[in-house]
This record gives sequence, C-alpha cells and structure tokens, in this order.
Amino acid sequence: MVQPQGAQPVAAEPTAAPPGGSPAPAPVLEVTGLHKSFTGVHALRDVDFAVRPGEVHALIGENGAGKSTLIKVMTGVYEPDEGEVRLRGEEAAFASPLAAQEAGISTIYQEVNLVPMMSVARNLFLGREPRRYGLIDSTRMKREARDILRDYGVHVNPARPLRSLGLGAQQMVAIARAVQIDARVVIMDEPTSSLEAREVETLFGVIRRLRAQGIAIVYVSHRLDELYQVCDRVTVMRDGAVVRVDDMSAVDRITLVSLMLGREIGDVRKHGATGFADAEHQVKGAPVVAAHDLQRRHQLDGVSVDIRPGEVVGLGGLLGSGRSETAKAIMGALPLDGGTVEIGGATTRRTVAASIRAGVVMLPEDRKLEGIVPSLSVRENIVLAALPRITRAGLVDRAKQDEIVDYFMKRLRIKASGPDQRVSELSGGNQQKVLLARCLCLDPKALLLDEPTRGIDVGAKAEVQGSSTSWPSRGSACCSSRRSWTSSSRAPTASSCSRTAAWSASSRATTSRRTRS
Amino acid sequence: DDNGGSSPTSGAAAGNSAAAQQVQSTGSSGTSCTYSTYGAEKVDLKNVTVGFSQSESTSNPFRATETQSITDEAKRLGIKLIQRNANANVQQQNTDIQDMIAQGAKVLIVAPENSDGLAPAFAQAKAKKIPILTIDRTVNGTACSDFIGFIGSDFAGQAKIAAQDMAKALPDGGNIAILQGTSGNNVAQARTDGFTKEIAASSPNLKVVASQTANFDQATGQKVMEQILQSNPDIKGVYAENDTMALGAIQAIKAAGKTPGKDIQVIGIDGTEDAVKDVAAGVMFSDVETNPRFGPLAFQALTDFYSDKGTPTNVIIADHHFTKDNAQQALDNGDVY
Amino acid sequence: MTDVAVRPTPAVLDRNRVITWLQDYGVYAAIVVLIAINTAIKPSFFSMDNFRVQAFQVVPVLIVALGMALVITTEGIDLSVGAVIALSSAVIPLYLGYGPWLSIVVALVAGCVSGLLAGLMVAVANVQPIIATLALMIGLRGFAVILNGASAKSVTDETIGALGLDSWFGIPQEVWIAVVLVLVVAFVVRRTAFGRRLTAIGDNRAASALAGLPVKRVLVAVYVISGLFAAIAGVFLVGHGGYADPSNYGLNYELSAITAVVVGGTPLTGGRIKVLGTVAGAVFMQLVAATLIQNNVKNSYSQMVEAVIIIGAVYAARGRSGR
Amino acid sequence: MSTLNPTSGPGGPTVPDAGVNVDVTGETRLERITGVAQQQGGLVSLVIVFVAACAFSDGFADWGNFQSILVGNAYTSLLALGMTFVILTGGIDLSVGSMFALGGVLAAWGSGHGGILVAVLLPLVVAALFGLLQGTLIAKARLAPFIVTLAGMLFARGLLQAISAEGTDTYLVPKGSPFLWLGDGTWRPILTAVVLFVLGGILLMRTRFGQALFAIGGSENAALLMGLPVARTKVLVYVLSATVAGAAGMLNASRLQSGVTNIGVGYELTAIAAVIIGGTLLTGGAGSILGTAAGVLLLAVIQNLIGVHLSQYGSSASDLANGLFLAVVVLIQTTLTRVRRLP
Ligand SMILES: Nc1ncnc2c1ncn2[C@@H]1O[C@H](COP(=O)(O)OP(=O)(O)OP(=O)(O)O)[C@@H](O)[C@H]1O
Ligand SMILES: Nc1ncnc2c1ncn2[C@@H]1O[C@H](COP(=O)(O)OP(=O)(O)OP(=O)(O)O)[C@@H](O)[C@H]1O
Ligand SMILES: O[C@@H]1[C@@H](O)[C@H](O)OC[C@H]1O
Ligand SMILES: [Mg+2]
Ligand SMILES: [Mg+2]
Repeated sequence: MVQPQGAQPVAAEPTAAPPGGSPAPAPVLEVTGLHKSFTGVHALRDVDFAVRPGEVHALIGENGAGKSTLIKVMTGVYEPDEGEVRLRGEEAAFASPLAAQEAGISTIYQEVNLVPMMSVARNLFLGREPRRYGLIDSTRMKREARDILRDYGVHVNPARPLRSLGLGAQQMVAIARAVQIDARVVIMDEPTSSLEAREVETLFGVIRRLRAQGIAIVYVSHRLDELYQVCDRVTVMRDGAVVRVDDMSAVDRITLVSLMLGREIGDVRKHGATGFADAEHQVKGAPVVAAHDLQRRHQLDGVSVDIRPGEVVGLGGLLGSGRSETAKAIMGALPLDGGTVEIGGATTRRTVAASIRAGVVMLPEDRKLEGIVPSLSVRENIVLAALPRITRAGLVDRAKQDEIVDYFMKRLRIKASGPDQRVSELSGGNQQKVLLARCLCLDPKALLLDEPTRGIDVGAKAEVQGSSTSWPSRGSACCSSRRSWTSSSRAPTASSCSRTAAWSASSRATTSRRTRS
Repeated sequence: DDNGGSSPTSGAAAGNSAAAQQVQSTGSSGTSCTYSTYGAEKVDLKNVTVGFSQSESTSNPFRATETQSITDEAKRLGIKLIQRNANANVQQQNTDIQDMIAQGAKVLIVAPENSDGLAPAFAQAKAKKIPILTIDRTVNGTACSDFIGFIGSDFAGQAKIAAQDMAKALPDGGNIAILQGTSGNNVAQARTDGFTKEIAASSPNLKVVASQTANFDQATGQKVMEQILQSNPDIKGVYAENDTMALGAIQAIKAAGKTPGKDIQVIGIDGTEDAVKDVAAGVMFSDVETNPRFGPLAFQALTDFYSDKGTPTNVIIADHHFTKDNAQQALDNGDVY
Repeated sequence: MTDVAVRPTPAVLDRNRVITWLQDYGVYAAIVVLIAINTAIKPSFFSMDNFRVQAFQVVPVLIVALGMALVITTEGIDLSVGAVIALSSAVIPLYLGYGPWLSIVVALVAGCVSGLLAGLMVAVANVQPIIATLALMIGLRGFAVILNGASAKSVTDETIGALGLDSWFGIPQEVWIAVVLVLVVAFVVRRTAFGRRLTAIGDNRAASALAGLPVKRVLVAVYVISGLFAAIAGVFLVGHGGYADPSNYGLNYELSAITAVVVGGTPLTGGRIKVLGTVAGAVFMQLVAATLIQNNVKNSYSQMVEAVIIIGAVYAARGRSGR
Repeated sequence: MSTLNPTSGPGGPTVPDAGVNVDVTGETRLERITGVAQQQGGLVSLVIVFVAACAFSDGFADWGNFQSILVGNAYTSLLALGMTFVILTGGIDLSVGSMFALGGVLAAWGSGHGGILVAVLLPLVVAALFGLLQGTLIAKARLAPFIVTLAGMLFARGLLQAISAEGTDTYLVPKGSPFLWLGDGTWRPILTAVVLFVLGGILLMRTRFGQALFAIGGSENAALLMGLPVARTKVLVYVLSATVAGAAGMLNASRLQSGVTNIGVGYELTAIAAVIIGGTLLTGGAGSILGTAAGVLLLAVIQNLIGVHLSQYGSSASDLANGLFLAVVVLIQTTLTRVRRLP
C-alpha cells in the first residue's frame, strides 16, 4: 500500500491565502445544484463542487460517474440543465470554452484535444502565437516551443506534425499548453493516463509550482496513489452525484474505493475491487507470436519479441521508444523495412485481417483516433472486428451478436444506456472497455494491448487484468505496453493494484531501441 | 479528318448547294468593309493562318455542322486553319482567341458565345491589327472597326415566322406554351421577344400560359413539358426555341396520351433532320431553319475584305422555312442537317 | 455497483424530442405539406397522372442518389454519376443491334467499370474522391460522346421504351424497379456485414483498418455500386426520352443526387446513412421543382425559392448541435 | 504572469533528461527537399508538365502564350484562392461561380449608375453580406456547407437573373469609365492576382486567423476546446470567400467591359480542383496557398495544351483528354503526397 503523501493543509501555503485571508479561502470556482442529463442518462444530479485558490483538488469516481461532464459544464462545453457556476463569487455561465479560457480557466480534457495535423509548435501556441509587426513570428515560436517542451522532457523538432508523436508526448504538449495560459484555475482530466512514471513526476513538479502560485487545480485520475502524492482535497462522485468532499489525508484508500464503488469498506477490503482470484498461468510451448529483427526507418531498429502461450510480456520503454510501433508492426498495420513476424509458427500475410484470422488482436493506444467508431452503437463497436465470425452469407447473425454483446457488457460492466447507445456518448473509460470487448470477443491466441487501462477505474482495471489473465490461462498469450501492470525496463512502477507482483513475475520485458539515439 | 463532331448527314448537307447559306439581306446601309478601312495589313489568305473560335460544344448538330462547314471550306481553299472550342464559357473564349493570336493566327472567324464579354480578346486583336469576322451571333461594338462584320440569321425574324405559323396552326386560338433557350443567351432572348411581340400584335386569341426555360436541351424540354401538361391540360400549341426542345416536347405530349400535330401543335427552330422529319410526318406543324453552313460565305467575306471590293458588314442569311408542303422534299434533297 | 445501467427515457415531450422527430421525419412532413399546398392550388395535382409524371422524373435521380448515399457514407463523393449516365446512354444504341437486353447489360457493365476506376483511384491510389470522380466526370462524358458520335440517337426499341414509359398495375415499371433497389439497399445497410463496414469506414477509417475491416474492398465496391446505379438511371432515361444523348444526359445529376441525400438526412461527413430519407429527399426536391414549374414561376425566382426551400428543409432536419 | 516552465524557479523539480533523443532537426538536405516535394505535389507536377510542354509542344514556350495563360486565368484563379481558405476549414463553397457572375453584373451596373466607387464597392458589399449569411447558416445553425452553398449558388444565380431580366439585360461599362482602368491590359490583372495570392499566403501562414483555419479543419472539436473562436472564424471564412469571388467578378467585369450574366457556371468545380491538386485536403486541416497557385497554373497549362493540340478534334476529344490529364496529374500528385496518409 502506498502511503499518502504531499497532502498538506491548504492554509499552510502562504501564497494561497488571499490578503487578509482565512484559513480556508473562498472558492475561486464553484458550482451549485448542477443538473445535466443527456437523452436517457442523468449524468449530473445536484452536484456541488468548489475549488479554492492554491489547492489541488482531486475529482474521482468510477467510469461514467460524471467527472468529465462536470468539467465540461464548468468550462462552457455543455450548458447545464439546472444550477449555476460561480467564478470568484460571481455568477458565470460560460457560453464557450473560449469564454471560460478568457475568464482564467484552463483545461486539459480527457481525450487529447490538439490538432494532429498541425505542428507541435503551432499546437502549443494556437491562439496565442507570438507576433511581430502584427504577424506571427514563427522563428520565435519554434524556438520557444523547443525550450518549453524540453522542460517537459519532450525533445522534438517543433515543426513536426503533432500526430507523429506518441500519445504520451502529445499529452505533455497539451499539459504544457494549458499551463502556458495565464489561468487562475487549471483543470486536468486524467492527464497521466498515458504518461510514463518520469513524465508523471515532471507533471507533479508543474502542479506543485502552480499551487505555490495560488492557482487552483482540479485533478482527475484513476490512479489513486497519485492522488495522495499531489492532492490536498478530494471530491468523490458516484452515479452523477457527489458522495464525499474531504481533505485528501482524511480519506484512506480503501474508503476511497468503497465510496467510488458504493460498497461497504469491509467488502472491498475482503475481496479487493473485484472478486478475482490471482490467476496462475504457466508458460509453455512454442511462441504464439515471434517477431524478429523488426526494422522501420526512424522508428524501429531491430526489435525482436516472442510471446509464448500463457505468458504476459511487457514492452518497456520511455515515451516514443517505439512500443506502439512494435505492436502495430506485429499486427500488420505498419509497413516494415525489414524483419519477420510469425504467428503460430507461420508467416501470415501482413494485413490486419490476416493477423486477426491467425488469432492476434490489438487494442490500439489512441482510442479516439484509432479505436472507437464514434457514431456506431456500443453493440456495433464491440462486434466490429468479429463480423466475419458472426456473418453467414453476408448477413449478420443477430442472435450471436447479441449474445456476445450481452456477455461482454456484463462481464466488463460497461455502463451505457444500452447496447444501442452511440459509443461516443460513453465516458472515456467505458469506451475503453468497449474496445477491450472488441478484442476479447475474437477469442484471441495473442492479445496486443497498447495502454489497455488508459482511463479506466479501479474496479474495471481489475476486470481488465482479470480478463487478460484469464486468457493466458486458457492458453493465450498477452503482450502489453502499459506501465502500471507490466514493468518497464527502466522505470518499474508500482501498480495501483495488489496483483502487480504476480504480474511482473510472469512478465518478461523486452527492450526496443530507437534509432538516432 | 473526321472529328467525331459531325453527324453523318452534315457532311453531305454541307456540300449540298441547295442547303448552302443564301444571303437574304446585307444590311440597309450597304456599307462595305475592306482591309484598308479596317486598318489591317493586306495578307494573302493562302499564306496565313486563320483561326476559328467555336463557342459551344459540337454535340449540338448546329455547332457540329458549323465547324465542319468552316473546316471544309478552308481545306477546299487550301487555307491553314487552327481552331478552338470554348464549350459555352465566355472566359474560355477570350483565352482561346488570345491563344490563337499567340499561335500566329492573322485572321479570325469567331462564333461568339454571347454579345458581351469578349472585349479583351477583341481589343487585343484590334491592337495587333488582326481582323475578326463574327458569325451566327452578334457582338457589341462597331463593324469595320472592332470587327469586320456579321453573318448570321435574323433570330427575331425566325421567331416572328414561328408566331405566324402558330396563328395558322391554331386558327381558333387557345393556350400555348413557350420552351425557352438558355437564360441569358441573346439568341433565346431574341426568339422569345420576336415571338411574343408578334403574337401580341396579330393573334390576340393565342394566350401564352406557360413560358419556361429548357436550356436548349431535349431531356429538359421533355421534363418541363411534362410538368406544363399537368398544370395546363388544355394547352393547344408549343413553341420551342430550338428543335431539340421541340423533340422533347413531342415525347412528353405522347407520354401524356395526346397526339402531337393533332391535339397539340409544335413549332420549332433550327431545321435539324429529326425535326424536319417530324414536320413531314405531320407530328410537328413547322420548323424554321437556322442555317449553320457558314464556311463558304465566311471565306468569301474574308476574300472580299482583302480585295478592293470589300465585304458587307451585316449579312443576314435567308433561312429555310419547313412546312408540311416542302419538308419531305427538303429531306429527299438532303438539305437538312 | 451498477451493472449495465439502463435508465428509462423520461417520457416528456421536450424540445429535444421535437428536434429528434423533425430530424427523423421532417422531410416526410415537408412532402405532405407540399402535396397539400399543390392540391389546394390545383386539385388535379393529386392524381394518378401527375403521380406518374413525377415518378418518371424522380426515379433516375433517386436511383443515382441511392448509390451516392452509399458513397457518402464512406466519407466519399461521386461526381462522375452524370457522366456514367451519359456513358450508359451512349452504349445502348451501339449494342441495340444485339437485342435490348444485351445492350442493357453492356450499359450496366460500363457503369460498373467506371465505378471500378473511381474505386481504385480512391481506395488504392488514395486520390481524394472529389477529384478522382471529377476527372472521371469530365473524361467519361467526352468518351461517351465520342462513342456515340456527336448528335443524339433515337432509340425506338420497345423493351427499353417500356422501361421508361410503361406501367405495371398502373405504376411505372421504373418505380417497381426502384422500390426493389431501395429495399435491397436498405436491407444491405441494416442487416449485412457490408453495411456495417460501410458505416464504420466512413466514421473512422483508421479504427476500421485496425479492426481488420477490408477497407479497400468495401470502398471499391461502393463506387462500383454507384456506377451501376447511375448506369441503370441512364437506361431509364434512354427509355423515357426515346433517344440517347450523351452530351446532355445526366448533366447536374451529381448535384441533384447529393442534394437528395443530404436533404434526406445523411451527413456528408460520412458514417451514417438514411436510405428511406434519401428516397424522401429525392421526392421532396422533385415536388419542389414540379410546384415551381407548374405554377410558371420565372426561372430567376424559381432558383431563389428553391434555394430557400432547401435551406429550410435541411434546417428543420439538422442534427443536434454540438453544444 | 503564470507562464511557467517546470524547471524554472525554486521549488521546480529537477527534470531528469528524459533520455529520449528524437531530435530530428538534423535532416539531410535531400530529406528536406523530398519533404517539400511531398508537401507540394501540385507544384512538382506543375514543373513536370511545364518542362514536358516546353520540350514537346511547339509554340508553348512562347512569351505571348505564357501571357495569355496568365491573364486568362488571373481573375478566375481568385476563386481558388478564396476556396483554399474554405476548404482548409473542412468546408466547401459552391456559390463562388454564381458570386463571380453576380459581382460582375453589379459592378457593371454600378459603373453606369454611380461611377467607379459604386462599381467597386457594391459587389464587394453584396458579396460580403451574402457570405455572412452563408457563414452564419453554416457556423451558427450548423448546416452542411455543401448544401448551404449549393443553395447559395442557386440563389445568387436567381438573383442575378432577376435583376437582369432573366439574364438578358447585359449592363455595359460606359466607355471611358475610370472603372475600366482596373482590369485593363495584360499585367494589371496578373499583378492583381499575384498580390492577392501573396496577401492570402500571409493571411494564412502569418496570422492567428489563418492558424485558426488549420485548427478548425484539423479538428473542429479540439479547436473549440482550445478556446479558438470557431464560429466567428468560420463565418469569416465564408465572408472572405464570397467577397473574393465578388471582387474577382468585379475585376473581370472591368476587363470584359460588361456584366456578362451567364458567366461562371461550373467555375466552382475548377476552383475546387485547383485547390485539391495544390495539395489541400478536402477534409481540411492541411494545404497551402502556394499549392493552390500551382494547381491553378497546372490546370491552365493543361487547358492550353489541349486547346493547341486537340481542339480541332472537337469538344468531346478535349473533354476526354482533360479528364485523362486530370486523372494522371492527381495520381502523380497523390503519389508524391503520400506523407499525408495517416500512419
Ligand atoms: N454526449 C453525451 N450523450 C449522452 N450521454 C453522455 C454524453 N456524455 C456523457 N454521457 C454519459 O454521462 C455519464 C457520465 O460521463 P462522464 O464522461 O462524465 O464520466 P466520467 O466520470 O468522466 O468517466 P470516465 O472516468 O470513464 O472518464 C456516462 O454515463 C455517459 O454515458
Ligand atoms: N518525448 C518524445 N520526444 C520526441 N519524440 C517523441 C516523444 N514521444 C514520442 N515521440 C515520437 O512519437 C512516435 C511514436 O512513438 P510510439 O507511439 O511508438 O511510442 P511508444 O513507445 O508507444 O510511447 P508512448 O505511446 O508512450 O508515447 C515516435 O516515432 C517518436 O518519434
Ligand atoms: O438554335 C441554335 C441553338 O441551338 C444554338 O445553341 O445556338 C445557335 C442557335 O441558332
Ligand atoms: Mg471522463
Ligand atoms: Mg505508445
């Protein structure tokens, strides 16, 4: 168990107190009686929430609890059905994110919301470009971008298009951008979900500095240990309502989890977040997937990975070290300059469809760009890759489809108004679960998971791990590139879950190198 | 040398002397224009390049025959001809003309897309002392200064004949419909004005109840006519400003279960083969020709222009008028295109 | 802990519901309104004769729009449909000597080949659909006219004529065929894997590719279908007009078809398709044109009124706003 | 001032060197050149076609011919200029052809009824208002640009016909009107176009407005969440496009000395083609003014070649060649621009 740390009383920060202030300064941003419903879903019910200057305020809750919705209502993305938003005591109904930004609220939304096709520098400065004689000074912009990003551990030519960066690096750009804005309140919706331990440290440094300047920070994360490191206070949400507001140090982990899940503390303590037993799996037999000497200019330089039945292989490495590329290359989704991939001992055609037929499936890292098909329903998203299996003479076998969808929605506890809901309307974590279901329903021999627990809550994380462990035990192999439940070669991290040890025991790290290093 | 741009009959008709354009009038003033009054250098047509600018797609038999006639006549006279087609785009026609000048054309024959909009090309030609002969549609400007002169039909006159025919076809009067050519096209305009004026003046018992554009196109003509027949089931006559629209109207009338030539009288303009056949068969009441065989008259005019004799600046050609009495004969003689 | 949370929809008729209703049924309502207005002006508008006239005019557009809807669903667009109509009309008289059916088959094959070209350019060569099909649109028409020879050719064949003019049980043959096509397309879209893939690809191509969908194959197929449907429309037009005129047939059909698709509620951004909406969109636009011409509105005003009506219809049926 | 860097100032964490050395600034010259070629497939195609034409087409490499190509496309190229901005946002403007015609008619009318000021300003104002209406419907009422501007195309054409007796009254610019000066000669139109393209390039690359266009086209949602004035920018872009089209029509009226009513039909497609051949993505977010200029010239050169070599074979042969040429050019351009494909 990780010890709570960094949770200091707000009053201890002298900078945070307003002139002539009291121990608990007046909230800078406050909402009261907020209601918001979408067709079929009551996302926020009578929510009160307040954040004070100079505090880091954790906002937590299981997937679909309403955290992102609350943030979007506060920042003018959604209009509340009822209730009011107050900024420094004055009513403020922001008509748009622009208005919120102008009022001093800077937000990092859950999905990276930058422009993939534009350059890194332009993304960083969009709307606030340095100008000379009224025209954008792009030399200066690039120079400053390079300097700023270097401080965030991103060493990159700022003229490169953003989308050529890995998701983690993109996230760092988004953070840098949000912090550059002259804000009184900085809201971060799961900023660390795709960050490496080292970047998380960098981020915490930023957060502490902001706090020292008296800036209020709203911090959403499913990684409970992080909360104890930086947060001062916490608001817990469940099913669209606030269930507890307290000092961070006053609530211990188990309580937190039980509040989020709405279960008795004793229950949680006894069973953990879910009822999974540690899976015992044996590594046996010839590799299901054998990738040898994968080469791709600028990205992969002789990567070799073997995945045997029953084995969980972790791909370790830092941001942009090429883990995602390796997974994609194995999948046949990325053309290679050299190297071989064997699946089940045979080389397949290098297409995604062929890999899937051979029993290898992948959960992509970037769920927004490469994962969900936004306007299709949950049902259609789940069975998307399984269509060939549930189709007869071109017709979709509905009974089979419903059976699969039903099973996985229950199994992964996907929170939706029903299988017909558009997947884009689900909360981030639930979208991730849908994608996981898409992979699992293919009954794969090898599962390539690229950051599979991105943004999913404690309960679900255990589910995911449970599902994945149950696959190896059925003779499947599993390869993942996520840090918190497989060890990264250079930066092993403690997982939020007690099963990590078992995990790393059966995991084997493979290093991948980058060219040009 | 077949360009795929002419119907099989047009070649025959172009060479047929009875079908050739005949001059009806050469303008009241009788002014004539020579290279010296125009201010152009004297050239021998046989030694220079002549440029021909066609305005519209050769898919229209009128255009195909016109182009063919010019091409044939140039070949017959041994004159080097270059040509362009602007596909109904004025902007393009300006470019075409300027391109041909750049390519070395010393004399130009232009079938203008419209009266206006060719100013830059004409100005450039004038600056370079390159004379232009306009055919089939007029352009604004001064003859023998901005251009040599004009050869073509009297569009309003054609329409007047059509109106008189309509009066003959419907002696008891009745409701009639007009299928107009493309909006904004000056030929269409002249054919509308000429017709309505004549009806207003001499046939008060004819009433125009529907007047819609059908873009000089057959399928559109058919569609529009189908609609008109729904809203005006009592229509007695249709005046189509060209033959293709007339053919479309006939198809629509038949589909509505009526008999063209009996229940509804159709009159068209252009004198294309299909339409004249219909006149002969009594399906159409009459058809006024627009003779597209400009080659001989145009090159004659240019030859005269470079002689001391000079060429008249406004040549109106005598268009045939096909009725039940002469249609079959014209067809037999191969006079139609 | 909540399992799959199925919350009942509140049964209040709020603004959202009205908007949703309009979105789904707005076009149909607009059709009813137009018919009512016209019948009030002239009762004979509500007659079998008039119905047939409108049907003959709308069917070719509708069939083209069906194919277009499929293409648009994949986030594409097919500007070549008008030229394919020209091509199929050019082919008919060429092969009529071998009998009407053979000539029809050749015309349809020509449509498929053209669609194949478009599909390959889009799917394999990765050319942007609008420009790939623009090239086809220009080139094919030229080719069709060259095939045909300049002037229109009359087609007096009975079978083809019947397709374009005759009725079965008082309803034009064209309409029967169109109904079958609509049903087939609706079925394919709703029930088959192909339909599912189509929408997925249009909605998120990268995700579809990573889920192993046969992206290229689906794209090619969609353009082939669009070409085929346009060719069918070409055959009907030849039958109805009694002649083949590749230089003028199908002009602006791409715009009419796209308009029908969009007015029918299929977004141009892909990923969603409304088959019946497309039918309604085409019928609606046809009725607008009929209303204007039958009331002898001047061309200038017709265009302006049509513009306003299009905007009005799309406004009523517009998607929920992003906020 | 809260612009902060994590390492600056006391209390900041010491950021370890992330150890990721992906600094790819050290590109070789060759890589840089191929990079530019990839981004400017249209320009490269233009060079290829141009060189081939100079080598194999008699009379192509002639000063008079170049002038004719340039001047003939000077004003219509402006439609592509405006269209570039619109397409960059992921939109489209089908109304520019009609607007071009309407602008010309209004200018010609104005020159006869109020002098040069009216002639110049009337079309600009009407076009701007028209664009404002279209932009509002698109940005605020969230209607699809395609359908709004399709309606706009019909409406502007209808309006033009309504004020010109169904298109038959052509207003002439009075002889000797100072308005004629604007579009006179060969160089004035060409220079006007060049200046406007340069200004357009600056607007796009060196202003916040221009950057916002890329952002909106790249991801409208992200642009919104990043706090960009999305709606306002989108409205402005349609105002810009309409105004540029109206201005082009106005200048053209000065050159043609009249307000030709049936001009501009189908010009929107040529403009779109030029923009896309120039490398702008129809879905928005990537593109350049230089590319559009290359696209315009490429189409113009092709047109010129077809005119010289194929016109005598009839218009259908020209069409066929035109289509083939276009297909070949976009295939070349797309192959060069492979970099745009999503990984
Ligand atoms: N646009 C929408 N339309 C319909 N329902 C929505 C929409 N946005 C959110 N919801 C619903 O509102 C609820 C709350 O979602 P929200 O995104 O706020 O959850 P969250 O707490 O951020 O979850 P996560 O941890 O997974 O990100 C969910 O049930 C979700 O399905
Ligand atoms: N911090 C960084 N600095 C520079 N470039 C980076 C950085 N992070 C990622 N990139 C770029 O992103 C590209 C994608 O990398 P990839 O997605 O394979 O990385 P990864 O190992 O999966 O890491 P992650 O997904 O955590 O970012 C790499 O080619 C690299 O050039
Ligand atoms: O009738 C002819 C028309 O069809 C053509 O388009 O222009 C010239 C006219 O004489
Ligand atoms: Mg969330
Ligand atoms: Mg990665």
